[in-house]
This record gives sequence, structure tokens and C-alpha cells, in this order.
Amino acid sequence: MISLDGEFLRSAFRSMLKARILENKLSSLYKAGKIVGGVYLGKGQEAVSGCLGTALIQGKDCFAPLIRDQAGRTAFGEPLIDCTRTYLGSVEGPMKVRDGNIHRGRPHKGMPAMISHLGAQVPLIAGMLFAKRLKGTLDGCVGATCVGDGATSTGAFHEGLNMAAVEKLPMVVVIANNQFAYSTPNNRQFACGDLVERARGYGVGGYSVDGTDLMACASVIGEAVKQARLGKGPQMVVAHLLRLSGHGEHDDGAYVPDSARAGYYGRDCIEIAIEQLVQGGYASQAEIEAWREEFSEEVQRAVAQAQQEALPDPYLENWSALSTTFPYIPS
Amino acid sequence: MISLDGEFLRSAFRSMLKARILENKLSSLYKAGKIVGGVYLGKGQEAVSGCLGTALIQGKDCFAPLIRDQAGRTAFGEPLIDCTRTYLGSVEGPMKVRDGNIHRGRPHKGMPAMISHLGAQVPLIAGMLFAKRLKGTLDGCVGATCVGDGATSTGAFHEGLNMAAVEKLPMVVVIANNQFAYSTPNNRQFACGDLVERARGYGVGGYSVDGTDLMACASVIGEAVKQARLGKGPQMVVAHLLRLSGHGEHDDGAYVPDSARAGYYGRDCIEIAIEQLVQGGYASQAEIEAWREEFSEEVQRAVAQAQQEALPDPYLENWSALSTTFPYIPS
Amino acid sequence: MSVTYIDAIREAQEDLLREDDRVFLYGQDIASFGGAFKATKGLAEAYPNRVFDSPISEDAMIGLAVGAAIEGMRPIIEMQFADFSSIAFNQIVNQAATHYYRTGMPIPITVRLPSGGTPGSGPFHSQSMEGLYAQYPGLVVVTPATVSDAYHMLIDAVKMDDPVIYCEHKFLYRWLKAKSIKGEHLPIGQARIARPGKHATVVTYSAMVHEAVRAADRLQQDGWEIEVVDLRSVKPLDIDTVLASVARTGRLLAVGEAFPWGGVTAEVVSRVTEEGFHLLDAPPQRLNSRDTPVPYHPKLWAAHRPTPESISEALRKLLSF
Amino acid sequence: MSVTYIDAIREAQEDLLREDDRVFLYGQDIASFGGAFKATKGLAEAYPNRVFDSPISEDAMIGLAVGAAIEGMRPIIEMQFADFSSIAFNQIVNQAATHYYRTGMPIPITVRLPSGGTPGSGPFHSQSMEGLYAQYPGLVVVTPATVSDAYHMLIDAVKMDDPVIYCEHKFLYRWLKAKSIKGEHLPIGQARIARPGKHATVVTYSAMVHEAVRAADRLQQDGWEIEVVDLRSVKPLDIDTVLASVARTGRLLAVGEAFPWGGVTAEVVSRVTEEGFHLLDAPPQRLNSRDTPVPYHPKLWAAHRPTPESISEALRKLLSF
Ligand SMILES: Cc1ncc(C[n+]2csc(CCOP(=O)(O)OP(=O)(O)O)c2C)c(N)n1
Ligand SMILES: Cc1ncc(C[n+]2csc(CCOP(=O)(O)OP(=O)(O)O)c2C)c(N)n1
Ligand SMILES: [Mg+2]
Ligand SMILES: [Mg+2]
Repeated sequence: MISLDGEFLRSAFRSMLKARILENKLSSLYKAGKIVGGVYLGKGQEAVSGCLGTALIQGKDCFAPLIRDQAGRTAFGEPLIDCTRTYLGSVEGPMKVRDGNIHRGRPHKGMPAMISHLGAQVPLIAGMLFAKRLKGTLDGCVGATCVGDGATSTGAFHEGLNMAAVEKLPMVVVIANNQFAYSTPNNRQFACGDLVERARGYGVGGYSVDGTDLMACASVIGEAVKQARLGKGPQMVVAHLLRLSGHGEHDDGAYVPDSARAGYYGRDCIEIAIEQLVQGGYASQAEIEAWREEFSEEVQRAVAQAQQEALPDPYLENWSALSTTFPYIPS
Repeated sequence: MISLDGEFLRSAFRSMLKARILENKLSSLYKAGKIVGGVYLGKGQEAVSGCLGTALIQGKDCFAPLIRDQAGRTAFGEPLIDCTRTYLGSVEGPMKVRDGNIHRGRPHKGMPAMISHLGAQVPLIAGMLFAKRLKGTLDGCVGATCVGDGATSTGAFHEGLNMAAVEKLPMVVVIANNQFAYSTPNNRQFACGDLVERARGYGVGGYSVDGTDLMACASVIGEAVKQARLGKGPQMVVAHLLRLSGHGEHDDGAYVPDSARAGYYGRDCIEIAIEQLVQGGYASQAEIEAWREEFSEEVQRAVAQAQQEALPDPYLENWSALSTTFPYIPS
Repeated sequence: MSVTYIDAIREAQEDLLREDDRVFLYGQDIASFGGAFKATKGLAEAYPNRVFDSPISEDAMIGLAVGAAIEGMRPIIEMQFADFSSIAFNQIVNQAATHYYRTGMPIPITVRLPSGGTPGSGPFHSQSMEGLYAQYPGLVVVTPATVSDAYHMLIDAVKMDDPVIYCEHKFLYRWLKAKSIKGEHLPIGQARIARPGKHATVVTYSAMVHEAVRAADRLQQDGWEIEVVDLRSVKPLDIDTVLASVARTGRLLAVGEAFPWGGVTAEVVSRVTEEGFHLLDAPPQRLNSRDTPVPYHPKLWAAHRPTPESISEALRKLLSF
Repeated sequence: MSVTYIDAIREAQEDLLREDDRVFLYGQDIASFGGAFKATKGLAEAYPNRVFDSPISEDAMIGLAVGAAIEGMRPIIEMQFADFSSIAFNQIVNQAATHYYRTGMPIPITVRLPSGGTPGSGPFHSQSMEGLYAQYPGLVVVTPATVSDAYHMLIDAVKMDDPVIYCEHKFLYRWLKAKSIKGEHLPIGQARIARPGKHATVVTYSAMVHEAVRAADRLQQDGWEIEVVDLRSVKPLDIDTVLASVARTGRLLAVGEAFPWGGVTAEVVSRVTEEGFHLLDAPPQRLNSRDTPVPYHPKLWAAHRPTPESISEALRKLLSF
């Protein structure tokens, strides 16, 4: 296990807090009818996602976030404005609002834009790493992606992870087991005890971690990333937690039993993290309050900025799904 | 482990021997240009397949054989003539030569006709069992299917096995790890030590067995089938062996290294089985010779019969992929 | 009291569960949650051992259904969105669709595909896949456009011995209302004149029937009487009804919400020109969505698929020949 | 000395590996074994770190390719048979095909699909899937019919920044021979007059070009001069060349080996009637395979797909109008 590094914890926490503040804002905007389409939040999953993003190296590693990775995105360097522009319909957004909400990315910056089909990003990240090996730039690189408990039931997840294992790629797959896939509980999704039991069958490293505990996440996810970086092949981390929001903001998650909410994993990782940071002397309450203010303003600005930008104009849209023009004469 | 039952061993062996004799004949017919399309043999895999077929109950269980399961088919009651008719182009065959070679089946007798896409029969068998549960006829039933080492890399295998585990179905999946998938060796197919290490991650029973050893196969596969029958959920058996033929008869398998052929798993399960039966007093040499003759004649007859039957006539063919006529008025 | 298109889908499933023991439902979040669109609301409570939440395994969902059908059951599989059936593509086109021709045993499964665009749904929750499935032999592909078709065609799909791809349009779910669920009951394989006319024929299906009718209403103000044919099922395609309409009007516009290359509109135009060339007074035309993924933003989306405006425009062009 | 269609595919890959570091090959049994059809024979020896055996994971094969393309590589993925691309369907149509429109970054992958029927191959080793992939926006679909097209179009496919579905016909692999590999080099997106004529136009592609030419040869004995247009790429479809031919002949027969509903022939007929209705002297016709899975037995197979006989018959009917 890596020793806990204060800078790491502070960075990870800052991404968690910024994500939470942003997502709370998105939720209000949704409820106020300002967002068309779905809003998917990472509430309760920030420690896992934020630690992963923080453990990655911007400009070197690659990271395919999924639907609950606002914290990881932030930690990996995605500007807030990418998020607000995408949700609020600004043509300046990275996807030019051709795609929406959590389907955004910056592939040229190592952060691909997810498609909806669960599991599909697993082989994609493998391919990015595979290419780096061929180009001779793989050394010390890591590629990471997150999936939910539900996504582990997809053929894509299985094929992709197995292929990465065969190719011995430095991939880290974090499975956020938040106990539900939309409304479907774990017992309708898999039949083993802990999904980490799958690691051995793929021949990859396996870790199980309390996803509500920043310290534990920092240490375990940090270790997994380190092992991958050292060339030990794919690493699978299973984080245990509870989704603290609905599946999307349209959903009240009424099917989540009170016992789960009241249970251990019902606790809020942000609150736990604050306790840990303060008690461990990594940050003071005052500092945290200052961050909160800083981020609230930053979020405000990103929202305001996106709101004043142009909506798309179908008459200006380039309706072309191909970059090539025909007849095609290679240059 | 179940105690070894002489009748079981004798039955399993008879299916093995019959399959071998039939397949040797198919190979000659192929080389003589009498068969169009591929010929795929189970040479070296008869102990595994034959024990599985023998452990199943005809008329009650279901069985989705794959490409190297002539022995299992025979043990499960498929008449030889189904095979020769299909390979030799007789319209009397179960598929009316609309489909060929190992793609034959008798779905109404519990033996579905495989499609080529590897892994696809796994959820299908799960579905047959699921239906039996709904109909109230599942009690004491088992559904079995075989796949190769290569097929474990398919999404279909993963999704199907996981679904069967979630539904706690009495399914037995036998993985014949014959070290190659066509020309591709295990180290390009998976990265774990023994594929049986996957069982735990699915929450299913796991067994590893020497696939060249009839006694071992009888006991381990028998046990797996028994556990499934008792309602213990899916069971996965990984049998270790070597494919003793090419991928198909068009392939000489030159890529299989001599060391593998000369190694432990290069031994012929039929020869081992004869030794075991004779030494254990389960059958005498003379009896085995008599079986050999009986089966050779039976194979001869099945070939001769199929060869004298009509080839398909495109003018008589019912070119319809649907059973319904339109406009459709339900009765 | 009015009922909606989704009510009809729900009620059909309830009636099927009640009347036929062989029917069961399998899909993601369809049991206690009642489905992403509530098409199975309350059914798991009423039929606790007949409605099941699936793991996120579309391929295995269809594999399981085919296996169950072999054993005599009549499963209804709900895809959460049609777009996710791309994962089940192999089991649908190669396992289910080939089974009858290969073995002589038909596979009575019904695959429900919540299809088509709605504002803000984007490239992966908006697709219209009827034209893909229709290309494969061995599948029946239905595309109900009315509340009573949503009901009766689902009932008939499940009764039918062959696999049916039931494309239900998400836009119609709550938008489309009727006085009662069980209106006119036409057989699958027969098209319907949704609106009679004499100057031109629009052949379409699913949500586009309503857009076409709105376009026709507009043109009526200028004295044009446009006939709208609702195909109801795109495979089989009731070419007789289409030809009879074109015989009356001499002009054909085929409209679909799917991508423009190939698909239903190409099949319609080809069949009509092959079999009814002499009936045509003008070149037959097509109008589909644009040849890009379905865009997320409502403003782009509205310009991506055919609308009453673009249909009217296409009709005016057709009428001017 | 003569070279075959498969030689051209092999040589194109060799040339690409030699000339462009970004090219690598990934597929089942393609490394030391050289591929099920030997299309990569010797390439792993020559380029040991650029040619890889894949696990049996079609979906992940394409996923990996797209990821590698994002990182600037130009992967060529060999499907062992086109039919198995049904497993990769989602990654092809939703991941690769949508990427450029969604993100502005094109995905230069080439997917080689050994396509089409051969005797004894049956329902799952015979499919022609060009019409399926062409339905999705964001894919280029090419269907070489000649040795030099097999070579040049594969080179160009890999050079192109967008995803290309390269449908190579298995029947042509060793049957089709030419004097040299690098004959005429036409651009992708331009059709070719395979055989000039003036009484009727056959529009086709891939192996059917040769069957159509044989049919045309037969009809020549009766004085009919049939023009055969080889589409070369089915998406984009070079409608200008097709229309120019129909303008000369007044008659159109579209021939394809794929299933009869929708697909390339429907797109061709629809485009021609939409844009060139006035050029037609007779109803345009289509000839495809039958609407069942591709049967295993050679005698059934030969009656399932179009042949010189059935094409001649369709042409005679067309000429009699
Ligand atoms: C292949 C596929 N099937 C279905 C869906 C619809 N869907 C979107 S999110 C979701 C639940 C995902 O659950 P999980 O993987 O546990 O992630 P979580 O939402 O809990 O973070 C489903 C079923 C999808 N996106 N992809
Ligand atoms: C999904 C899929 N991809 C590719 C193939 C082509 N194929 C047929 S058999 C085979 C090798 C199978 O290997 P394995 O599963 O180990 O079985 P074995 O032949 O060794 O018994 C391959 C690649 C296929 N049938 N299905
Ligand atoms: Mg979850
Ligand atoms: Mg094998």
C-alpha cells in the first residue's frame, strides 16, 4: 500500500467537493427545467472517482469516465465549462451539443467521450494503451475506466478486460458497486459474493475497497494505479458504496430500501472525507470552507458563461458524419 | 465425488468409441471429396463429451453440443444417421441440409442446433431451463453445454453464464481446454492459470479435470451434473486435454508444437479408457473388440443409407423463413 | 377518460399474462420498478413469477428467450432502448431468425424496442432500427402508430409463432391518446389508410404517420388531398395497399424517421417502382432523417428528422411535377 | 504468372505495414497462422510486433481498434467471417461510426469482412452485410470486385480518416485472377463501367459483377448489349455514374447477393427513380438472394443467390417491356 500523501488527499478532495457543488447545481437547473435530457450524478461516488482521477497523470495517462465520474473528470483536468456547456446546450461545448450530458469527452486529451452502451469503453481504453505500446510511449502510462455493478454483466466488459489481460496492458478498471443498476439490485445482477472475486479468473490484480472512505480509496486506488504503472498488467478495484441520488434526476430511487440508506454505505463520502482531512491535519475546516466558496463561484461562472453562449443553429450545422469527401483521392 | 459406476463407464466408453469410429469415417469421406463444407472432429475429446452425454437423462435434460461433441451427442441419443445425413447431403436429415455438419440438432428432443457464433448456446440452454422452471418441470433436470477455451473469450459466454448463475439454473458448462482455438494458443486467449478460476467470480461450482482420463471425467463430470441436479446452481467443469485433429479436416494443425503432442495431454483418451476398463474389470478386450465391430457396421450402414437418399431439390424447397402466413389472423 | 399508447402496451402485456401461461416478461428494471417507461407497471405484483429483472446482458436476454421458446414459452423481452438491441443483434438475427428455416421449429418471441427520437435523447437513445432487422430473413417487424395498434399488434405478435420485432415509438408513449385501447383490430401484414386523399400518397409508419397527417392537413388548406398510408408492419410490407393508393393518386412520398440509406423508404419506393411503375405520374420521393447520428440538442434533433414542415415541402415538390 | 484477389489483399496489407508505422493488424489466427484464408500469410514474420492474434472477442477487437485510432494508429481488423461481425455490431455502428460527428475526431479503422457465399458454407459463413453497415451514418462501405480494386481500395481504406467496412468476397479469393495486382486505380466513391452496353444497365458490386458479366455475355449472343456498372463502394454510392448509364440504356436491373429486403439494390433503385425517373423506359428491377438464411447444401445455395441464369432471365424480362 502506498503511504498516504497529503497533497494527494487534498487534490482528490478538492475534485470531490467541486464535483458535488457542480452536480448540486445541475440538479437544481434540471428541476428548474433548464436542462433537456437526463442528468446523471455521482453523488456518493466522489471519493472513488476523485481518487482515480487524481492518481492519473494528465497529458500522459488516459481515462474513460462513465456516468458518475464528475469528480474523476475534474481531477483529470476537464474544465467545468465542458460540463455546463454540454448540459446547457452551448455550441461551444466539446460535443457541440451533438451529444449531451455525460457523453462528453476530449479524446485528443486522453479522455474519450463515452457511448451509452455500458462496458463499451473497456476495450476502447485497452486500445488506447495498446497504441501507446506500439508507438513506444507506453512506459509509465496508465489507462483507467470506471463501470458500475450492472456494467459487469455486459459482454463488452468481459471481452475488453480479458483482452487487456492477454495484452498485459496497464489498465485500471474501477467497479463502483453502488448496489443498484438503475432499480436492479445486486442479487439480480451477479451471484458471487464480492465482484473482486472475478479478478483472479481474468488473471488481473484485484482490490476491494470501502468507497465511502477517502483514505481507503486513496490508498487502494493509488496502489492499483501504481501496480499498473509498474507494468503489472490490468488491475481491478471494486469499490463498495451506495448511490446517493436517483439513477438520474428524473428518478427518486424509491426502490432503494431504507435499510440501505440507513446502513453503513449510506454515509456521505464527502462528510467522511472532511472528518478525515481535518482529523488527520491534512486540511482545516476553514480551508475547506474557502474551497467551498471558491468552487461555488467557479460553478456559478461556468453556468453563467454557458448560459450566455449561443444555442446550436440547425442551418449552420455541418450535417456530415464523415470527414472525407468523395471521390476520395489519398494525398 | 460419486462412486464409479461400471454401467456408466461402459456406456460412456461405448459413446466414445462409436464417435471415434464415425469420425474416422467422416474424415475419410472428406478426404475422398464426398463431403462439401467443413468437417470438425472431437478426436481426443471423447472422454469429456461422452461422460457429459452419459450423465444426462434423455427426454428430460437438455444438451447443446458444440463442434467436438460427437460422443456426447451419441450418448444423449442422437442417431448416427442424423450425422451422416447432414454431412452427406441427404434431405432426410434433421436440418434438411439447410444447415450442415455440426450445426444439426433436434430441439424438440432437448438438443438444440448450434449456430456458429461461439458462446451463443450458453444463454440458450439457460433459457430452456428457465422455461422448465416456469412450466414446473425443472425438478431434477439439468441443462448442459460445451465450449472450448476460445469460446470463453466471448461476451455471449460471460453474459449467459452470469445470467444462469443469477437465475440459479441447473446448468453444467463444460469447457474443453484443448490448448488451442483454431491456431491460437491459450496465452493469446486468457491470462489466468486455469480457467476454473473463473467459477468463483460467477458464483458457480468449479471443477478441473484431466480430460484424457475416462475415470476422472466420469467422476468429476458426474459430480458436476449431480450437483446441478440437486439444485446447487450452475457448475463449470474445465477439462484439460489436447485437440488431436486439426481445427477441421482442412487443417493439419502444424502450429501445434511437437512438445504438446508428445506431452501428457497428447495421449489418446480412447486408449487410456480401454486400459482403465480392462484393468478395472469393467469390460474385457474381447467385449471392446466386439463393440468396435458392432459400431463399424453401424457406421457403415448409416453412411450407406445416407448416401442412397435424395439430395435436396431447389425446386421442391420451401423458401420460407417464417411459419406464419400474412395477413396474420390469430386462431 | 383517455388512454395512451403506453397504456395500450401495458394492458396488452397484462392481458397476455392473464390469458396465456406461456407468456413471461424479461428485461432490465421491468419487475418492481415497472420499466424505464412504466410499460410493465404493476405487472410483477400481479404476476410475481412471470416478470423478471434482467442483468444488463442484452445478448443473453435474447438467448434466454429463444431457449425458452424452444421449450414452448412465449417470452416478451423489453430492451430498455431499441439502441441497446445492438448488443443482442447476433442472437436476434442469427439465433432467433434462422431457427425456423434451419430446424422447422418456429421461435415465438417478441422483442419490444422502445424506438425513435425524443428531444434531448441523443445518438444512443433515439434510434429507429426497423430497417435493420427487416433485412434479415426470419423476422416480422411491426411498427404501431396508433393506440389500438399498439395493443392489438402486441397481442398478435405474441400469439404469432415467429419472432417479432415490435418497434414502439417513445415519442408516442404519452403524447398519443385515444378514447379506448381496443379500437380497430387489423391483422399484421395489412396496411391502413390513415387519411384518405387523391393527389398524392405518403407511405409511412410509426410516429411519422402523425407528422404526415399534420402535413396533409396543412396542404388541405391549399386544396390538396393527401392520402397517408400507415404500413403498420414494415416486414411483411403490404405492397397491395400501397399500390392501390398510388393507383389512386399517381404520386408517392415515402417517409421514415430512420437514417436515409436503404431502410423502409427504399424498400417501399423500390417495390412500387418495380410493381407499379405505370401508376406513377411523378418520380417517387423519399424523406428520412439526416445521415448523421441523432443529435442530442432539441434544436438539432428537430432538424434531423422529418417534420410536418419538411414533409409538406417534399409534398409540394412532388405535386409540382 | 497470375495473381489472385486474396494475393492483392495480402499484398496491400504488406505494403501498408511497410509504408506506414501507424498500421497494425489484429484478428483471430492472423499472426503465425496467416489467417483462416491466408490473407496475412507471412506478415507476422515480417512485422512481428504489428500483427496480432486476437482472443475470440469481436466486440473488443473493434473497441480496441477505435481506442488505438484515437491514439493515432490505423488498425486493420480481420473478422474471420463477415457473419461474426454481428458480435461487433455495437462497437462498429455506435462507437466507431458516431465518433467523428460526436467529437470531431475521425476514426481511421478498416474492418475486413470476408463476405458472401461459397458452396457448403451455410447460414453463418456466407452473409453479405454491406447493406446493414451502410444504413448507419459514419461508415464507408466498400465492395471490391476486381483484383486491383481489392488492392487499391484496401490501401485507400486505410489511408482514409474515416472507418471503412471492407467487404471482400470469399468466392473471389482464389477464383479471381489477374495479370498484375496494381491495375487501374479508381478513387473510392466512383463506380466503374465493368462492361459497356446500350440496351440495359445492371448495377451490382462484388462477386455479382462477374455473374452479371457472364449473363451479359449470354445475352450478347441474342444481340443485346448489356452495360454492367460495378458500384465498387456501396456507401457512398456513385449515383452519377449509375444515372449516366441508365440515361444511355433506359433500363435498370440492380443485382445483389444479400437478402432481398432493403439493402443496396433498394437504395440503387430508389435513388435512380427519385433522381432519374424520366430516364427510365421500363420499370426498374431488382434481383437479390432469397429471403431465407443462406442454405448449406450447394444445390440449395446455387438456387438461393443470383446466378448468370437468373440474371439473364431478369434481363430478358426487363428488355421485353
Ligand atoms: C448495454 C446497455 N444496456 C442498458 C443500458 C441502460 N442503462 C443505462 S445506465 C443503466 C444502469 C447501470 O447500472 P450500473 O452499471 O450499476 O451503474 P450505475 O448507474 O449504478 O452507476 C442501464 C441499465 C445501457 N446504457 N447500456
Ligand atoms: C464469435 C465467433 N468468432 C469466431 C468464430 C470462428 N471460429 C470457429 S471455431 C473457432 C475456434 C474455437 O476455439 P475453441 O473455443 O477453443 O474450441 P475448439 O475448436 O478448440 O474446440 C473460431 C475462431 C466463431 N465460430 N464464432
Ligand atoms: Mg450500480
Ligand atoms: Mg480450443
